[in-house]
Amino acid sequence: MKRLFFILCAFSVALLGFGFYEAVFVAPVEATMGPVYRIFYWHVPINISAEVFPYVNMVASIAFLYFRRTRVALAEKLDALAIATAEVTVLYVGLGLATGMLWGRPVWGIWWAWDARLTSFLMLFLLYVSYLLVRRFSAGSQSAVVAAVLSVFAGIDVPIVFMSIRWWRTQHPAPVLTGEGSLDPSMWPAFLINMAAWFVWGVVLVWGRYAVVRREQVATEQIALQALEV
Amino acid sequence: MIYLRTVWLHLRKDLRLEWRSRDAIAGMLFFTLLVTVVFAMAFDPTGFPTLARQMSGGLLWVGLLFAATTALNISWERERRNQVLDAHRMSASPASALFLGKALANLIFVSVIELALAPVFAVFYNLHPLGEVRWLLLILPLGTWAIVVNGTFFAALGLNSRNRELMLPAALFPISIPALLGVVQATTGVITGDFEPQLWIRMLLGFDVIFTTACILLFPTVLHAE
Amino acid sequence: MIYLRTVWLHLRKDLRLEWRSRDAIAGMLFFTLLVTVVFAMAFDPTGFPTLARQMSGGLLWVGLLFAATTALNISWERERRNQVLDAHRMSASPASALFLGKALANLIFVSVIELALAPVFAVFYNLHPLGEVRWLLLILPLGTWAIVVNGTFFAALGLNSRNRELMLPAALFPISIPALLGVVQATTGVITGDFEPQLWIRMLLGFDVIFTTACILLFPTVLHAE
Amino acid sequence: MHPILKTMQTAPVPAPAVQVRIVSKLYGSFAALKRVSCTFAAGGFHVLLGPNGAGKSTLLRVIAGLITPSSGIVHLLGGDPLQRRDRIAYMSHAPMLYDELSAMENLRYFSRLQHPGANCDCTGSPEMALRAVGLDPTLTRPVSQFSQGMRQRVSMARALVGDPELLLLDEPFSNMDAAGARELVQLLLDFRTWPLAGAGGRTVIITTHQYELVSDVADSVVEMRAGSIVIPQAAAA
Amino acid sequence: MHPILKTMQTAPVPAPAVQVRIVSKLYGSFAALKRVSCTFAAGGFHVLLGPNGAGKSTLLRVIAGLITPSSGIVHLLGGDPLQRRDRIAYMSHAPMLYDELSAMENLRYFSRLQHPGANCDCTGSPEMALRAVGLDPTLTRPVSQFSQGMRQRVSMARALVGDPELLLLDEPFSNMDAAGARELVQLLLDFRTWPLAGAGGRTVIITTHQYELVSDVADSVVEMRAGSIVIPQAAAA
Ligand code: HEM
Ligand SMILES: Nc1ncnc2c1ncn2[C@@H]1O[C@H](COP(=O)(O)OP(=O)(O)OP(=O)(O)O)[C@@H](O)[C@H]1O
Ligand SMILES: Nc1ncnc2c1ncn2[C@@H]1O[C@H](COP(=O)(O)OP(=O)(O)OP(=O)(O)O)[C@@H](O)[C@H]1O
Ligand SMILES: [Mg+2]
Ligand SMILES: [Mg+2]
Repeated sequence: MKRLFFILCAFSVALLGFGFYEAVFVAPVEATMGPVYRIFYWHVPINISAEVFPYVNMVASIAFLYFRRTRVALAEKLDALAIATAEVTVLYVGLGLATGMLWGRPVWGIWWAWDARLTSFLMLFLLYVSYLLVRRFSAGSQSAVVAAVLSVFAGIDVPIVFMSIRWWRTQHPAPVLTGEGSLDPSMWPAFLINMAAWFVWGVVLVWGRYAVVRREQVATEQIALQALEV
Repeated sequence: MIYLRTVWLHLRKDLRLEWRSRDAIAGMLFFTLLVTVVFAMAFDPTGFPTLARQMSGGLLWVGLLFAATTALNISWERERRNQVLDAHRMSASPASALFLGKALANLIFVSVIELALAPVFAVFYNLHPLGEVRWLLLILPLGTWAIVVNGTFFAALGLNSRNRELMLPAALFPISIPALLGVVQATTGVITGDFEPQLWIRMLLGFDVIFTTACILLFPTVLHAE
Repeated sequence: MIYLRTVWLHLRKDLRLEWRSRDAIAGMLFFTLLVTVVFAMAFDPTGFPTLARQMSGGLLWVGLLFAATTALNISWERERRNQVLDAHRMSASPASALFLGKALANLIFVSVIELALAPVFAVFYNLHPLGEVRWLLLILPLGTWAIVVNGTFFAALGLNSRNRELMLPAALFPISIPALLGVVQATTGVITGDFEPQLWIRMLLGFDVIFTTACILLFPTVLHAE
Repeated sequence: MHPILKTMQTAPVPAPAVQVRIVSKLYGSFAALKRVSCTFAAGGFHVLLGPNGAGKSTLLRVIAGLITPSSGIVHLLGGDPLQRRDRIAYMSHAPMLYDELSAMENLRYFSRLQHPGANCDCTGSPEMALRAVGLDPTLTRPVSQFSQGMRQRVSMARALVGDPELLLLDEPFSNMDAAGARELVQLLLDFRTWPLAGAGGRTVIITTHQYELVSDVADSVVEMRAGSIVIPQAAAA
Repeated sequence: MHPILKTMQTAPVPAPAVQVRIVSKLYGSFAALKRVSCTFAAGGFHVLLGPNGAGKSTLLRVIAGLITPSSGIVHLLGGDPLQRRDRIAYMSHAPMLYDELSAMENLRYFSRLQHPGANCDCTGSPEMALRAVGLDPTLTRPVSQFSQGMRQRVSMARALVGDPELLLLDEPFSNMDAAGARELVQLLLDFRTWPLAGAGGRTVIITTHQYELVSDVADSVVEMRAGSIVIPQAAAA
């Protein structure tokens, strides 16, 4: 297991590097925006990944709520997975916001606009920050349950983020990956490599955090056993 | 039937408690009045009628959201004092009835505030809505319910946590943003007459249905989370 | 000297309590972020930059007022729980020291919020103040103190149920309005550059002095009012 | 099922009302309950003793289902505590009453809550419960204006009004006057013999620091110390 | 002043610590205290008895200056209760502690509050007070996580730490274990003999429903019923 983890880790770093090379040196310059557009190769992969991890989090949370009384050991693992995915979600959504703002400043002239896509995405960020806050605020064994409940609500936001550019006219560009007027074929390789790279890196992060959280849980149990012996 | 009777039991209790102390209503009234007047003075709406029209929807709902937050905290604080909440956790009647009763009570409180505020608002902002006013009869209750149902739920989430008062807005605001957006836009549509509010109303309706269901389903878990 | 030491004792206790309910800082920061977002959502400031400039003074202070209200409620609720207030009423040290300590603690909390809020506010509202920004260094503390000193006092009025009628909006409302108006106008003056804020600052200063004195003199009466 | 087994089950030997099996409760690294096992027979009057901080309240709350134990199982009236909510009542240190309502209003609310389906003719019972604990049902003062002992009596009435099969009382006499406490012990003894639909009979578990009040009437005594049960000594559990 | 009068005042005849003169307290039309008159001698251990709702807590709060009587006068240590705040301490049903602070932090705060001018070397006494009531001063848990009885002990320590001349205790033993209660009675007896700057000596007034705990040591007993004092019977006040 550990071996596999490090292999995957190395693989994702290599992919990230390769993706960087492809995006900066290989991919063609875009017609209207010039070189600034290259942020695209990070912005879109990061943001698509940022919409996947919340779902993992939500599924783990629902399963946790379901099993928490009947299968305690499994529930603990699910909870660890929920923590890991929530943290990675905050990281990815944060990066997505940052890349978006960095892109928006030269292209739109402002850092921020209150359109449906940006707002709903900011909401996703806030929801997961509040998820982490709630975990710290609430006491003891209850925090996991409360956070899991919150995660279900956060999950409802993800489809809104996804559909926002289809439902509303936004400042943010309309879909380019699907439908007509889509991406030039020469841009696909760089995009796909970056997509894979960022996704795998996210998986590695989740895995790593999961292992750490599990270790903490086991350590707490150990302390508990000692407390009972005294 | 029995379920409804239990809801009514909780609702009546909450109304009676509020009637005895009048905490929540007084606090809300104060706050919303303050917001209305401060904005009116800060910004001179009679001088700029178009701008006033554009922003008054937002003002109204942000004021109500804050006011509702206060009311929600008070309404759960009552259950916490003397640990009455333990009695509810021990009781055999369905937990969601407690939730519904409280949400309905809060709906009534916030509606009272709205009714009291509406004339003040119209006068201070010198408002003559240019759209179809009767849509407001749909928008106000739907928007209020959206705020209240989520608020009641998330205030309950924080019941056992350390800084409760902060947790309510921390969890509530991000979630209610779509509803808030919908209701503000719909209201603005009615007041300015620039666009039809139907789309937003439909969105609001969807939001209400989804979140009410989710809250009712999840409330027992929240209440019994140790 | 002894008086100051007592004030410091109370202040330190309040800070420690706040610190104990750990993560308070994180919670507050997040909370203010949310307030800003909710306001921005409701008004779309990037769409209407002039309007945004005109409104932002009011928005800022209403947001702070709301944050302060929450902080004040929390801070007195702590004294009420377990009837610690009785201990204060029994204690030999001057009652006004308790008041000052608490008001200072709240001043610190709200100031921390302001510092965190300022940059976020500027980005989200796309603000470039057109007036003399350095005036803000005077306006912010004066306005914050005005809100906090009155808020602490009036929140204390509501502590005993017997006095609650006094806390009704009718009483509290006219008192806080001038301060809020002054600070909103001064801030708007700085942001829009339309007029000089000095007049409003002088008014604010007068208000602060008068009300601080009045609150300190009257607080013992409030505390010992059965 | 084998017919002999069946006979044994239906025999009137009282099944235990509460079974606590190797229950532990940890707060951080502090163990409030350490592998506690005990059984309370149905129809009995059981007393839980122990010095301050021994874990009596914690055990009672675990039995009531208000605290989920860190490990171990509680069986209650032959099932899961969470499924038996309508048949148990719990009275804690805190009165669990709404300050602004009068005693009758509080009781009426809680009795309706416990029996949502009941018709209105059951509303006689809050009055009876109040009289039983020695209070005047016509008092319209809100309970926040009651004296400490009166509030505790109302709280006791709240526990009784649900007509429970299992009654968990956490220091019910702590603020009551001596005469009142004796009357209430008598009331609890009577309570156990009230008619009951199910078999087994009503069970009372109380914690108290005034053992002399209940020493004559207790069917069993459990003594705790630092999170463990010291009397009766565990055989080989 | 006439020299003879002066001699009489400085004579070691204990002046009364508390004098209550025809005090009534009305809540609306309900009289919680009805023309109560009584005197508590300085240096004594006085016990206030009576059934629930008799008005004991009300009387104690009137003496403490927390309730202004509707009519009548209270004299305390030879003056107005409001002027004597630094010399009296009161412990009520509620613990009067900050939930989030540990026991030591609570005590340190309240002792500083009571003696704002004192130097820092008095900080030894919170530890002593905690030890005296049988708690470990090194516990860092916030008091909200203490058991009911432990909280009551901290509350008692809070009352003692101000080094008061007059100690008013409202049912201090209600949630304490029997052994602890006996120890605390002993502590209170010792407390009365602590050295004191002023004359007269330290006075303790307590209410309790466990008379057997204090029957041997009480210097005087006052019994109340329905807002009036029934023992000792008023001569012709
Ligand atoms: C703070 C500002 C921004 C945020 C928060 C943001 C957020 C997002 C998100 C969440 C996606 C997810 C895509 C999906 O659901 O499939 C996305 C995609 C995309 N973004 Fe942005 N964005 C921002 C700024 C920009 C700017 C300035 C541009 C370019 C002018 C841009 C261009 C795109 C494009 C082309 C896509 C791919 C759309 C698709 O085909 O799905 N974004 N953005
Ligand atoms: N939430 C909590 N967090 C940490 N420790 C706790 C918590 N609740 C209780 N404890 C600890 O558990 C121990 C047992 O508490 P419990 O209330 O059960 O005692 P008890 O036997 O009821 O005492 P008492 O007679 O004083 O009421 C105490 O040491 C207490 O400090
Ligand atoms: N704020 C109030 N408003 C109205 N009535 C009150 C108020 N406070 C106390 N009372 C009433 O005064 C009477 C005496 O109350 P008090 O608390 O003094 O009794 P007590 O002797 O201490 O009783 P216990 O032994 O139960 O503590 C009670 O009948 C009570 O209901
Ligand atoms: Mg206990
Ligand atoms: Mg009393």
